[in-house]
Amino acid sequence: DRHRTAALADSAAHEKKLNLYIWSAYMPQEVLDDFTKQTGIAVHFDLYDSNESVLEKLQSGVADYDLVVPSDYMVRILIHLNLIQPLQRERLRGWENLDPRFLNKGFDPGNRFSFPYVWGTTGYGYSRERVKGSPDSWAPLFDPANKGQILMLDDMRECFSAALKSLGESINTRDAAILKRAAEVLKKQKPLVKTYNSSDFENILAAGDVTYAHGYNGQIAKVIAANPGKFGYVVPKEGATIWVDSVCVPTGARHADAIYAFLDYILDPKVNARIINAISYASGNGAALQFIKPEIVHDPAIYAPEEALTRCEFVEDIGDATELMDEYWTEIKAQ
Amino acid sequence: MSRPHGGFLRAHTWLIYAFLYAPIAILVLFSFNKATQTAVWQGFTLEWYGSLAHNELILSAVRNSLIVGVAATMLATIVGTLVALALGRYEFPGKGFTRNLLYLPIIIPEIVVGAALVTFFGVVGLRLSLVTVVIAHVVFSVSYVAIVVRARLSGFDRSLEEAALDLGARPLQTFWRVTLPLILPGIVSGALLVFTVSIDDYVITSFVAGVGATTLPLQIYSMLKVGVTPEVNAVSTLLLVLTIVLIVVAQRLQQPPPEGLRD
Amino acid sequence: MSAIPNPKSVIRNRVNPALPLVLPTWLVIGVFFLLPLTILFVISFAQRGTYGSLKPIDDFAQYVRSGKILANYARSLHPIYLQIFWRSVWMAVVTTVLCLALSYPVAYYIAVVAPPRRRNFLLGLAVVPFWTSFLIRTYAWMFLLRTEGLINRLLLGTGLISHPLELLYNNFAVLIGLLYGEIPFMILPLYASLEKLDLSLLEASADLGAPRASTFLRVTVPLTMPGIVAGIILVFVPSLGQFIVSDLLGGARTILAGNLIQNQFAVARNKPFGSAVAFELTAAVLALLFVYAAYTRKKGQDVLL
Amino acid sequence: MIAAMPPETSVAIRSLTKRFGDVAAVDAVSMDIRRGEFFSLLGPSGCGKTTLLRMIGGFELPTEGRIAIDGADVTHRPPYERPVNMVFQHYALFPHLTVEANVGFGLRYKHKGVDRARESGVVAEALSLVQLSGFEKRLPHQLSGGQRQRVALARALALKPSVLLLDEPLGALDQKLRKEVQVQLKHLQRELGITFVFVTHDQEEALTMSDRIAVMNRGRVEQMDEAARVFERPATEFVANFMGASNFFAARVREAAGGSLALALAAGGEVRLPLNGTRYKPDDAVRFVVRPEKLDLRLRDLSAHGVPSVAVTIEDRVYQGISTVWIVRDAADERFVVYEQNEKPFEEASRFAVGGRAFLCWNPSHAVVIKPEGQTA
Amino acid sequence: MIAAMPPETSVAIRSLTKRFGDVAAVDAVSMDIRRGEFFSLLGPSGCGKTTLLRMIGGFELPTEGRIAIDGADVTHRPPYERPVNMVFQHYALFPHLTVEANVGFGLRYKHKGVDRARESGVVAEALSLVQLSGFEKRLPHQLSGGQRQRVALARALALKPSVLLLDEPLGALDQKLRKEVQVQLKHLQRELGITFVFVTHDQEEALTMSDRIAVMNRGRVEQMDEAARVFERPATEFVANFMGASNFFAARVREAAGGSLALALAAGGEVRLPLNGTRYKPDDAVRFVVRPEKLDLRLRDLSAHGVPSVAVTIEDRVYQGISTVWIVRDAADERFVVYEQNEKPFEEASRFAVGGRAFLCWNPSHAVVIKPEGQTA
Ligand SMILES: Nc1ncnc2c1ncn2[C@@H]1O[C@H](COP(=O)(O)OP(=O)(O)OP(=O)(O)O)[C@@H](O)[C@H]1O
Ligand SMILES: Nc1ncnc2c1ncn2[C@@H]1O[C@H](COP(=O)(O)OP(=O)(O)OP(=O)(O)O)[C@@H](O)[C@H]1O
Ligand SMILES: [Mg+2]
Ligand SMILES: [Mg+2]
Repeated sequence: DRHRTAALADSAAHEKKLNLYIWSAYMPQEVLDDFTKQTGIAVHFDLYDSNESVLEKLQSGVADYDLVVPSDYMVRILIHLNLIQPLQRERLRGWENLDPRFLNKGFDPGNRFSFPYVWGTTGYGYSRERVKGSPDSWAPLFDPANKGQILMLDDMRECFSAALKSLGESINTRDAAILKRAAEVLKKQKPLVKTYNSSDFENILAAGDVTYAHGYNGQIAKVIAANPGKFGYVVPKEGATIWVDSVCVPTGARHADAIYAFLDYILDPKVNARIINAISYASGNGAALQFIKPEIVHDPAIYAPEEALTRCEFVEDIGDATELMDEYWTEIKAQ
Repeated sequence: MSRPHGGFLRAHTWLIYAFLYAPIAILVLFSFNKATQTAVWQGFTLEWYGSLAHNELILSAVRNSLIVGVAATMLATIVGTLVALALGRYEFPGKGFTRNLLYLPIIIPEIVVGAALVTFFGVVGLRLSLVTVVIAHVVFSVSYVAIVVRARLSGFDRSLEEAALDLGARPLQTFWRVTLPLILPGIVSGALLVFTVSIDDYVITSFVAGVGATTLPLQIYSMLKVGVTPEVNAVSTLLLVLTIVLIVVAQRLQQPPPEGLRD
Repeated sequence: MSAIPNPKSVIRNRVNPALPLVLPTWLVIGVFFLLPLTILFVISFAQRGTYGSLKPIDDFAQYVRSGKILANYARSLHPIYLQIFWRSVWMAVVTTVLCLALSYPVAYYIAVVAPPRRRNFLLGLAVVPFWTSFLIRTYAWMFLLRTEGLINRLLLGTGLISHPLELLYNNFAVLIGLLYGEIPFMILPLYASLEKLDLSLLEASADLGAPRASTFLRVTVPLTMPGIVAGIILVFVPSLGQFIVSDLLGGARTILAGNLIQNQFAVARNKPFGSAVAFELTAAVLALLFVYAAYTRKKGQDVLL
Repeated sequence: MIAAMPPETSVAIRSLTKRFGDVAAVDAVSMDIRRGEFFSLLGPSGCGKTTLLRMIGGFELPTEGRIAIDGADVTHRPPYERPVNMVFQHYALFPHLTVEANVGFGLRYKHKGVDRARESGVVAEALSLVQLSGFEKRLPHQLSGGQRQRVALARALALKPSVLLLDEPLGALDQKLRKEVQVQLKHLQRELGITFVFVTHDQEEALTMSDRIAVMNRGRVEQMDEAARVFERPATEFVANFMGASNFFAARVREAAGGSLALALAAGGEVRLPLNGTRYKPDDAVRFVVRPEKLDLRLRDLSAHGVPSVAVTIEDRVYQGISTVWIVRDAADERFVVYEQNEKPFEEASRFAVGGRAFLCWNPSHAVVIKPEGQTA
Repeated sequence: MIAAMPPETSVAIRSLTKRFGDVAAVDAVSMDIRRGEFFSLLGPSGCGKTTLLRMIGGFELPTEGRIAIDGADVTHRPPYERPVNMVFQHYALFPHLTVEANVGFGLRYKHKGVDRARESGVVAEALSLVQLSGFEKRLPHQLSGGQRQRVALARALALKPSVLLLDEPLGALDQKLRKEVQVQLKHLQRELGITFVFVTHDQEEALTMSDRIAVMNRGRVEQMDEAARVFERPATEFVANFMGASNFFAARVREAAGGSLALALAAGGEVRLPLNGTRYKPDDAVRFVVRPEKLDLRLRDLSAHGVPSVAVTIEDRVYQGISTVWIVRDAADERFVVYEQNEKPFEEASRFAVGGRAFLCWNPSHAVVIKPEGQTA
C-alpha cells in the first residue's frame, strides 16, 4: 500500500498544493496567503491537539499530509516507525538560519528528518498577588503549605518530570528505584493538588482557582499578557522539560515541490519573524531573532533564560519503563 | 382521564429544562465576554461575532460538522430502523448475532473504536476524509436508532398492518402509510440521538478525520493549546439560536391535530 | 384497545423478508466495525514494544507457553485496576439510576400530558443543548461550580452559606457532569415507548382501585419496560467509558475505566493493554445483557433489541 | 353533597354534560339510580352511553353537572376513590398480564392484605363464572374476542363493587352463552345487591334484565321508566321507533269521552281506544303506535266486533326462525310490520300470500298514543 | 389448484387446520362457499370463526390444508394478492388517519390511478351507507364503539371485493341500526354479487341474512346447510342446543313403519312422528327436539286427537317483550322452554299460573330426531 502511495506521490509531486497538519495558532493565515500569492501554491491546513494524533494519522498511512510539526519525543517515534522521510537538504535554502542550540538533539541526531520550528518549556505559573517573592524551584508545588492551591498537568510524563527534577534526577531515567521514589513524591503530592488539568489550566490559574499552575509556557504567557503584573512564570532552577516542535515530512507525502518551496519560505528569517510575532512562541530560527518584537524576546515566559535552559531536558521515550511509570501513575490517580 | 398530577409533572419538567439550560446560558453569556479566557467575565462585547465572520477555520469546521451530522443521521436512521424492524418482526438466521453486533458499538469505548477504525482504513487504503468520518459516525450510531426504534416496536398492533395488506397495500406501501407513521416517534427520537452524538463527537472523529475534514469539536479541542476563544461560544450560540428558531417554526407550522381523549 | 400482535402472522412467515432489512447493518457494522475490532482484539494479546509499536514475536509457541499471550489480561486483573472498574461501575450505576428517576417524569409529561402538537417542540428543546460543544458546556459548568463560581456567589450573596462550598473537582461535580450529559439519552427512548402507551389501560387500573403509584408500577412501568431498558443501556454503558467529564470536573483526581483505557492509548501508547482492558469491559457488559435477556425471555416478554 | 337525593339512591346524576369540542356527547342528563337496581342505558350508537358511563367511572371530567355515589359527591374524585368498577367496551385488558393476573389485579386494593390463597380462590370463582376456567395462563392476545370480553367481565366482578358499570359486556358473545351469562349476572346482582348500570344495544337484553331503562338519544334521555313500560308504553316516537314498535297510526280525535277516545284513522275507518280522552279536544291530530307482535293479520274485517281493523295489502314476508315478519301497507300507503310466531299447532302454514289483501287487527288496549318526535319525557 | 371444486365455487376450503401450540383453533375444516352466496359462520365464542376467517383473508398460515378463491389456490398468497377484504372483529382502524382516510385507504390499490374526485365520491357513498356522513374528519379515538365498527365496515365495502369477510361486523350496533344495516348489506350483496362470509354470534341475524350457515364447534363444522334447515332440522344435539332448540325428548322406538315412527316417551305417553322409520329398529333409543316456539301449552290433553301431549308443571315465566318464555318440567324432570308471542287479540292474558299444571303439545311434523352430541354431519 505504501508503494501505491509513493506512486501517487510522484504524479502529485508537481501539484501546486500543500496539506499542513499542525498545532493550532502555529501559522498565521496572512503568512500562508502571502506564500500562496508568491508561489501559487494553495495551502490547506488541519489542526491537531496532541502528538498522538499525528502518530495515529501517519500510522494509518492514509492521511495525506505533506508537513507535520510534532514535538521532540514524537519525532523520535516517527523516525523509528519510518513515518517521516529524510529531508533533502540540498533542496533547502536557509538551513544556517536555524538556532544551533536546538539542532542535533537526541531525538534526531544530525537532523536528518526534522528541523526546529518553535520551542518552549514546562514550568509553572503562579499568582503574584498570592505569592510573596518570586519562586524559582519546584518546591512550592510539593509544599503541604500550598494544599489545594496547586494545579498539575494531567500528563504522566510531565508530572514525573517535575518530581524527578525536584529529586535532581533525569526526567528520562529508566531506573526503577528512582522512578519509585518519584512516584512516592507524587503520591504524597496528590492530596495537595486541587486538580490535574492539561486542557485549560491557564484559565483555571487566571480564574484564581489555584495559586500555582504547572504548565506549558505558551498558555501561561498568554495569561500573563492578558493580566499585566498579576501572574508570573517559572522555569525551576532544578531544571524542567523543554520541548521543540519540529517540522517533518511524512513518508509518502505527495507534493514534494510545494513542500520544499514552503520550507524555504518559513526558513527565511523575516518570514519566520512575522510568524513568531503573530503567534508569540520562541522560534527555532536564530537568524529571525533580530526581526522579532523585543517584548517577545525578553519575555521569560516565552524565551526561557539561558542558564535555565542548560538544565532542561527533552522528554524521550523510556521504552519498557513506560509501563512501570504508567502503573505508578495509575496507582497515584486511583488511590 | 383526569390528571391532577399534570401540575407536578410540568413543574418537574421545567426544572429539568432549567438544569439543561443553565450552562447553556453561561455559554451564551461568554460569547459576549471581552476576556479571551472562558473563565472570567470582563465586560460586554460583540467583537467575537465580528471576528467569527472571517474565521475561516471555525466556519469550515461548522460546515463539516453539519455535513457529517446530517449525512450520518440520515444513513444511521435508515439502517437502524430497518434492522430494528427485522429484529422486532422476523425470525432469521443470525438474529442473536445481529443483536450483539448492535450492542458492541455502544459498549466498546470510543477511543478503541477510533483506533480500530483508523487502523482498518489504513489496511484497506481508504483515504481519511469527511467520508471516513461519516462512515465512523454511522457505525457507532446505527445502534442508537436500532435500540430506540426496537423499543418502540414492541407491542405494535400488527392487525393494523394486516388491515392495510387486506386493503391491497403491498408490504412497502403498508410500511409507508401505516407502520412508519406509527413508529415515527421512535424514529425521530433515534435520529435526534444520532445527530446529538454525531455533531459533538470528538474522540472517534479525531482518529478518522483526514485532510479538510476538521469538524467543530476537533477545531475546538485543537484550540486548547492556545485557549479556546469566545468565538466558539459565539458560533455555538448562533447554532443554538438557529436550531431553536427552526424548532419553534416547525412547531408553528404543524397544524394542531383535533383534540382527543388524551388531553 | 390493547395491541394484538399476531405471533404467527403471515407477514412474518414469507421466506425471509428480514434479510434485506439486516443486510445494511451487517455490511456497515460487520465490515467497518467487526473487522477493525478483530484487528485490535488480536493486538490485545501482543506486547508493547519500544515507541509504542508492537513487540515482534519470534517464537509464537514459546509466547503462548510462557502465558505472555494473556499477560495483558492478567495484568488488568491487578487489584488496582479492579478497584478502578468497581468505582466506574458504581459511578455509572448511580448516574443511570438518577438519570432514570429524573428523566421518566419528563418523558411522561412530554408523551402523555402535554398536548400532542407540542410534543416535538418539547422533545427538541430537550436535545438542542447537546448540539453545542461538550467542552464549552463543561467549561460553563466549571464556571458555575468553581469556588468563586456563580452558584457559590449566589449562595453567599443570599447568605445561605457563610463560606463557599467545594462543588468542583470532586465526585459530586463528576456526577453532575455525567447526569447532564446522559439525560437526553434517557429521555428519548422513554418518550418513544411512553408515546404509544394505551391510556385506557391506566383507566382500567385506576378503576380496579389501584392508586396512582400502583398503576404506575404495575401497568405503566411494565408496558414501557422496553423504553426503560433501552434508556438504561444507552446511559449506563457510555457513562462507564466516560473520561473527559471526570478529568475536567473531577479534577482528574480519580481515574475511571474510561481514563484508564484513554491513558493506555494516548499517553502510555500501550495499545495491547488498552485493548485488553476495553475488551474485558465489553465482555462484562455483554454478559450482563445476556443474563437480562435470558431472564426476560423466560418471562415471555421482549424488551431487548 | 347533591340536594334532593332520595336516600335509597345509589348514583345521583344532576344535569351532567360532556362536550368534545362542539359535540355534546352527553347533554344535561339527570337521573337517580337506586341502590341494588339493575339499570340499563339503551340508545342508538353514538348517543352518549359510554361517555355517561365513563363520567360515572371517573374517566372523563364532566363539562358541567355533578355526580354523587352512595351520597358522596364524587364529581372530582379519581376512579380509584370511587366504589365503582367498569367493564370497558373495548375490554382494556393488560396485555402484559395473564388472564389470571388481569382478573386478580384489583383484589389487593379492595381488601387490604388479602392472602394469595383467598385471592386465587376469588379469581378462579370469577373465571368459572364466565366459563373461562383453564385459560388462567393465557395472555390476552391469545384469546378470542368473546373470551377477552369475558375476562374483562370477570375482572370487574371479582371486586364485587357497590356499583358495577358494564359497557356492552355481552356484545361479543353468542346468544346461547349470552343467555347463560345474563342469568348469572342477574343472579349475582340480586345476591350481592350490587347496583348495575348496564349499557346495551340489545332491547331484548335490556328488557329481560333491567328493573329500569333509560333510553338515550343524542346525549339526552328520551324516556326513563320500568323496563316493560318503556317497551309497552313508549313516551315518544323516537323511543317507540327504537324499541322496534314501528307501526304508527295517524288519526284525528272524533269524540273524547272520559273512558274512551274515538279516533278517525287517516287511512279511513274508526277506532276506540280505552283511555282517558279528557286530555284531547275533537279534531286534535294524534298518533298512536301498536307493536308488531301485537298486530294480527286477519282475512275478515272485525270492526263490527269492535276490533280495530285496517285494510292492507301484503307486501313482503321475512322468515326469522322463531317468527315470521309480514310487511304490509294501508290505503294511505303507511308501512306496517307484523310479527307472527311460527307455526303453532293447527294453524295452516301460511294463510296469506304476498301481494294479497288482509286486515290488520289489534286489541285496542295495545294502542299507545305517543308524543311527537323530539319532546322528551 | 384444488381437486374436485365445483365451478360455481367462490371459496374452496380443504381439510384446513390451524394449531396454536396444542390448541386446534380450526380442525380439519372443508367447505365450498358458492359465488355470490351469503354464507354465515355461527358458533360459540372461541370455536374458531375468526381464525378460519383470518386464514381465508391470508393473515394466518394454515397448519395444514388448502384454500382456493375463484379457482386459484391462494393458500400461500399474501393478503394483498387475494380478491378478498375483511372487516376485523376489533376494527383495526388506522389511529393516525381520519375516518375519511381510513375508508379511502384501499382505493388507490384496487383501481390504479383513481382520481381524487371519484375516490372521495366512493368514500362518501360508503360512509352514508353506514350513516356516518359528517364524521369524515374525525380520528378513530373520537368515535363511539358502534361508529368505529361502522367505519371498519365502510372501509371494506368501499372496495367492492369479490369476497367479503365480515367478523361480527354488527356486533356493536343497536338492534334498530343493525336491522337497517342488515338490509343494506343484503341489498348490496345481491346487487354487486359479492360473496359474503359472515361471522356472527346472533342466530336471528344469521337466519335472516344467510343463504347457508355453517355451525362450528371446537374448531370443527357441526352442520352446514340452508339457513332454515339448520334452524328447523338441527343435525346434532349441539346444533339444536346452540340454535336455542333446547327441548329434548328421550324416547324408545315402539314401532318403526315406512311412513311413521311410533315412540314411547321416557316421561311416559306415546307419539307418532311422520317420518321414514325404516332406519330404526324397535327399542332403539332416540332423542328428538322441538323448538320452543313450536311448543304450545294447553290445559287439556290432546293425545286423543293425535296431538303429542306431555303433562308438565309450570316452573317459571319470563317476560321478553315480544314474547313470553315459559319454563316447564315433565314427569321425568326434563326441562322444557316454550315461547309464546305476547297477547294476540282475544287470548286471555295468562291462562297459566307458575306452579300450575299444563300439557305440552306440538305438531308431530315439528319434531326433529337428532344424532347424539359430538357426531358431526
Ligand atoms: N394466538 C393465539 N394463541 C393461542 N390460542 C389462540 C390464539 N388465537 C386464538 N386462540 C384460540 O383459538 C380459539 C379460536 O379463536 P377464535 O378467535 O377463532 O375464536 P372465535 O370463534 O372468533 O371466538 P369469538 O366469537 O369469541 O371471537 C380460541 O380458543 C382462542 O383462545
Ligand atoms: N374524544 C372525542 N372527541 C370527539 N367526539 C367524541 C369523542 N368521544 C366520543 N365522541 C362522540 O360522542 C358521542 C357519544 O360517544 P359514546 O361513545 O358515548 O357513544 P355510545 O353511546 O357509547 O355509542 P356506541 O353504542 O356506539 O358505543 C359520539 O357521537 C362520539 O362520536
Ligand atoms: Mg359505547
Ligand atoms: Mg372472533
